[in-house]
Amino acid sequence: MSVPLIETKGLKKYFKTPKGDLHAVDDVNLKIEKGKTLGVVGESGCGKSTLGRTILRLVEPTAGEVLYNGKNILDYGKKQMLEVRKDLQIIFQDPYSSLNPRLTVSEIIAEPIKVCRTITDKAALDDKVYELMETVGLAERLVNSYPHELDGGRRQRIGVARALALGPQFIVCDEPVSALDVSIQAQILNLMMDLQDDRGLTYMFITHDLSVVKHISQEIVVMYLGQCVERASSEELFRKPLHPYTQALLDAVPVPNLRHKQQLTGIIKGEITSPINPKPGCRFAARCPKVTASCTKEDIQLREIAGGHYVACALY
Amino acid sequence: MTEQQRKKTAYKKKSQLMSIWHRFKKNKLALFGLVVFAIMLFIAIFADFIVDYERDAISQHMTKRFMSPSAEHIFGTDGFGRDMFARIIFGARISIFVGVVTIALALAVGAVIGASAGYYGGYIDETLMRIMDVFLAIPQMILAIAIVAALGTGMVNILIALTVAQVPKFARIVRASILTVKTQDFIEAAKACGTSDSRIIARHIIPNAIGPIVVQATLNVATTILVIAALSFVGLGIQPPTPEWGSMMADAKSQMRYHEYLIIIPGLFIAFTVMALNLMGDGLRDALDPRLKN
Amino acid sequence: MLRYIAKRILMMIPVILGISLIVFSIIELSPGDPVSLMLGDGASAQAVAELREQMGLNDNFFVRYARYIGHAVTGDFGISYRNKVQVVNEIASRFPTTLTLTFWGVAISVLIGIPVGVISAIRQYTFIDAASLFSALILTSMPAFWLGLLLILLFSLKLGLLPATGVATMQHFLMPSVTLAAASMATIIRMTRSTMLEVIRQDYIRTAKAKGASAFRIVYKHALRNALLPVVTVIGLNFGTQLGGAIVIESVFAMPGIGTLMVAAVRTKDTPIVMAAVLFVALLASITNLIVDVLYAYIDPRLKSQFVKK
Amino acid sequence: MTEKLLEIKDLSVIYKTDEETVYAVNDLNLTLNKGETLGLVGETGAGKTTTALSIMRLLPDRTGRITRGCITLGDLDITRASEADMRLIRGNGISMVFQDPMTSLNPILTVGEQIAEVLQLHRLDMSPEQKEKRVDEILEMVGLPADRKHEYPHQFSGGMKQRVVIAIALACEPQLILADEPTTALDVTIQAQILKLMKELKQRLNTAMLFITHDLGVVAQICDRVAIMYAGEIIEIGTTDNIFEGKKHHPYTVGLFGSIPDMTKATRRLNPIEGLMPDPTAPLGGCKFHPRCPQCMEICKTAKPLNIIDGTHAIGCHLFAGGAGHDARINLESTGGAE
Repeated sequence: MSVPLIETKGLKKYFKTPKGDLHAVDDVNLKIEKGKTLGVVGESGCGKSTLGRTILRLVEPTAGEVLYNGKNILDYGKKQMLEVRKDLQIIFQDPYSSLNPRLTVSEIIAEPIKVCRTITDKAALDDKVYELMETVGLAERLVNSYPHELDGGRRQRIGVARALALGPQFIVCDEPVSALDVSIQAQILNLMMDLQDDRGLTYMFITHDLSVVKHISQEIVVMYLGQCVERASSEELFRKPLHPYTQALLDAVPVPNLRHKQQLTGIIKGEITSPINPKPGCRFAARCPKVTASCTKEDIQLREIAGGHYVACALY
Repeated sequence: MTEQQRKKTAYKKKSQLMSIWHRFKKNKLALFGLVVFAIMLFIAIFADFIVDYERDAISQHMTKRFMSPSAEHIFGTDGFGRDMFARIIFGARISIFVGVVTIALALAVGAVIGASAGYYGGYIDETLMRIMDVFLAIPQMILAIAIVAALGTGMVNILIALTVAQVPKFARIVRASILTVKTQDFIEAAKACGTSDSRIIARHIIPNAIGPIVVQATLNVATTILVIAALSFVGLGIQPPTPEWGSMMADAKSQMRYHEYLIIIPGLFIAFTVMALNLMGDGLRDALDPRLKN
Repeated sequence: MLRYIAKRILMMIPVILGISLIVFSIIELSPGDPVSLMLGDGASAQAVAELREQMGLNDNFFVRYARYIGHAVTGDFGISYRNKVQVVNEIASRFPTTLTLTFWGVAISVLIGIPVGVISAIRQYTFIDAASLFSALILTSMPAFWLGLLLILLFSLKLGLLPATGVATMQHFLMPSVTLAAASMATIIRMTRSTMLEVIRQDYIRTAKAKGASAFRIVYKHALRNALLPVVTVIGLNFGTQLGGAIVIESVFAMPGIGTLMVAAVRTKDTPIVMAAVLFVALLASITNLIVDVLYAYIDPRLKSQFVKK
Repeated sequence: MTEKLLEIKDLSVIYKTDEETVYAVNDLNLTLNKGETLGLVGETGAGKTTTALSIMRLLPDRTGRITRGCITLGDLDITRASEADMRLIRGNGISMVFQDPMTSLNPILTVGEQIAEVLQLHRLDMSPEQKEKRVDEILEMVGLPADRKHEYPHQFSGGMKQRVVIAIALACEPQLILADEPTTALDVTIQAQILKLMKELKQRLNTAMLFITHDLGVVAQICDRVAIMYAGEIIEIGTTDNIFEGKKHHPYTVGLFGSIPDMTKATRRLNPIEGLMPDPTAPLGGCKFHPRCPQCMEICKTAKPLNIIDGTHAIGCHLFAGGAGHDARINLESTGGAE
């Protein structure tokens, strides 16, 4: 078996709060093959954003390993890390706060190149900026505009261009389309998929939107309160969701199709709680319709049920 | 020049300073403030070319005491026969100089403290901010008086006293603006491509945090001018015979029943200078604030 | 709630110690020698040395600081160099004047500042709004002592309506209080106006409108309390500034308060008085801030629920 | 038999500031029948919220203005009613549920007080005890325990806050609820809870609802009829069946559906509409969609398209001009739920 491009082993990130440790990411294991997209879904507060940031070492993990091409980047020193940063990039959700309002479009796109000095010649840098702008579909007349002069869709294109500037292998996409209107969202999704086809990019696509995640990813991880509760190929997960939380999530998605009109029956009660000092056992137990006594006794590990289909549930 | 560069120059870059200036210009009151302050600054800088310091502002002329404003002495003369106009314009030099220098120094020191606290956070932040809190608990005027009590009066001591009293405020302001910027995603984006701390501070944080700090600095020059005048008025600031607006009023207080102009004219100059700075500060805030509105 | 108050009081102790340390250090820097000040220039070297020993001036800085604090907690702030009275008595006799002045200053600024600010906000862009903003601008730009002098000029010297100096009756306090109130009134007007404008734009105000509430009800029931919360903090913080202002204003109106005492003490290098006065004022400002904070926690349910257990 | 409740005729709304004039709603026609749920769908800036605020007469004081048209609720002409009359309508005849439950409750009043306020304003005949009882009742109706009425909004989660907002809206059993993206700020599982709640309550109280959303999935779940808005106009309206199952559609509607990834089948590329919304400050002649329309014809650039009726279905597009054969000026109002 080939070495996955990205792999995490027992990755944990706890934040200290006055009320105790917040288990934002709790023992997450995942693998992403080169050229593929891993979707990470979950509701707000499930730790999916922190997971993405921890993998990139924008947040230092509490424990665990992050392997890039089989090597643990958490062991890397400053210099090695700088080198590997060129390969690992991120696209943010909020197209407003992710762009420095004092820089022009070309300055924003050129910034990573200047920092890493991959191109030092001024003219070549300009050429590169134009090339990137063309790649993401930004008209060249916008080169000296400021982000606040542009709409959300164009701003997100700048964010994509910036992420591409260093020619990365892997991009964490943190809800890149959630702030956009559907028609613009579709334009950006198409762009990202085209880029993946052209450049063999690997994505970790974080979102709360199940229809988007199904569309774009080959494999999906479902997260609940910092833990991965189910992991399967996209097709398998939607065809045969195993974890009661995944089932509830899928039931809750409103489908724009009358024939699939849900009866709003399989709705789970209650709301997500906070992952501060969680009790042992399944974190979904409090809301789970199929809860049993064994669910709250001890932590339930993610186990492979069928080929490539993992679930953390006492029922299986 | 490559073709690309030519293209780039074709789409002209709009300077952000220019667009701020355009918005500032629209605010007539702020523009008025700027003009008034510019005039005061001009007078303060070129005072020596307008009147002679020794002859007009310092030397006593007992034959010319309490002369009401006239063509010869447009603001009249004081109890020692000195020309009020000359003393007023040299007073402008002191007030504006001390005000601006104090704030510049306080800003510089406060910025270092506030920036370290805000950027590094944690233990450094906690320690520095607790110390600043203690300083802030002492009312500014009282702290200044205490320092004057220790060092004695005189311009340099006043400058030190006022600067020390202002540092905590600026440390806080700088820290707060840095914290606001620090949480934005573009800082994270910069970190993601390995940008160094110093570059993040210089290129991403400072340009975005500077606006509110400049506004506060402007407004604080105004309050500092008021404090200098007040300290001098109670006799703990600039000492006579050096012409200073506040001490001029203290001198004239006993004769104000018969010579109101000795009180009214210096007061008006303080009020106008301070108002000009306030208007400028407000105008600047409006020009910078609307989140770079579309 | 009691626990919160207790916690806040405990948190004040290091602040007060910090203040005293700062003030003590500043005073230590002062070049004048207290002994020669007390004995006059003609004292013999032996007398000076004896007094130094007696006053403990030969001990190191921290020993002296600790001793000072030790005495201070028992109410002993030393003896004035000039008129040889207990400092604490001197402060106590001057204190009521300053407190009365500051109280009225705060009261006037709040009682006028808040309503004007509110009206200004709900009548935004009208003549009333412009007028109140303009007055606020004028008031913040005027030196307080100048305003005091102008009031004396008009009401005492020209019209003969009010006494220019002294503290004998309430009338004596009228002009000083108004003078003291002016600048912070302007701050309160601007602050109230801007928070009010901000609150009016909030979603919950729209919810209230959608319920069919009248404009008046929306202002007094929904907007006002929310808008006043930040203003309360500003009033608390302003109290220190007001105390500082009181010092200058006491000089203008020749009132025997802490301010005039302090100014005179600085001029005559009467260090024990200066130290005690600074400590006193800083302490007062801190206590006021504490009271405001507790009050705030009481009015704001978001804070309150953190401390009150049902 | 259906009965008209709300009728909007030729409504135009502008926002005027010193710098520019935004044409937010342009000649909008709409009818809402008693007890029916009409979905108003469109992207940001389509004029959905403006329409709702116009019905409530809550447009921003200084800038927003209705320039043309009328809105009638029963016999009352809302555009001409006095402010005092409007106050009686708001919260009583028409209620509104807002998008962000985090900010739409007053942080310093208990939720009980906030629900009781509507009763104090509109149920003058009720005794204080009756009001208290009604508050308990309504809280339980929206699925919250009555004893939580003494708590403040910050003690509730987002979904629970939205339940409180719905409780406020329903307290006086209004004839019409305007729900402005009530579930957009919520997580999917909570969204499903709230949608279910709204659907049940609406049926129980027989309230009509104008449901504003950008999510076609939500529309499919709870709406009887759907109106699609683009640049301040309704470009297509029909029953949910017409919109989701019908053969003919406005090109914008086609693009909107093409933009959503379909969960039921695998697609590699989406078919979005290219381009952006037109600048609302510069009114555009002809069909508002023509610069982005893949099937744009000459006539589209100059003439405003007609509204072609096909039973319950109307489309504002020249493509269907020759279609079903009808007179030039057709109102949308007669298209309401004829089945």
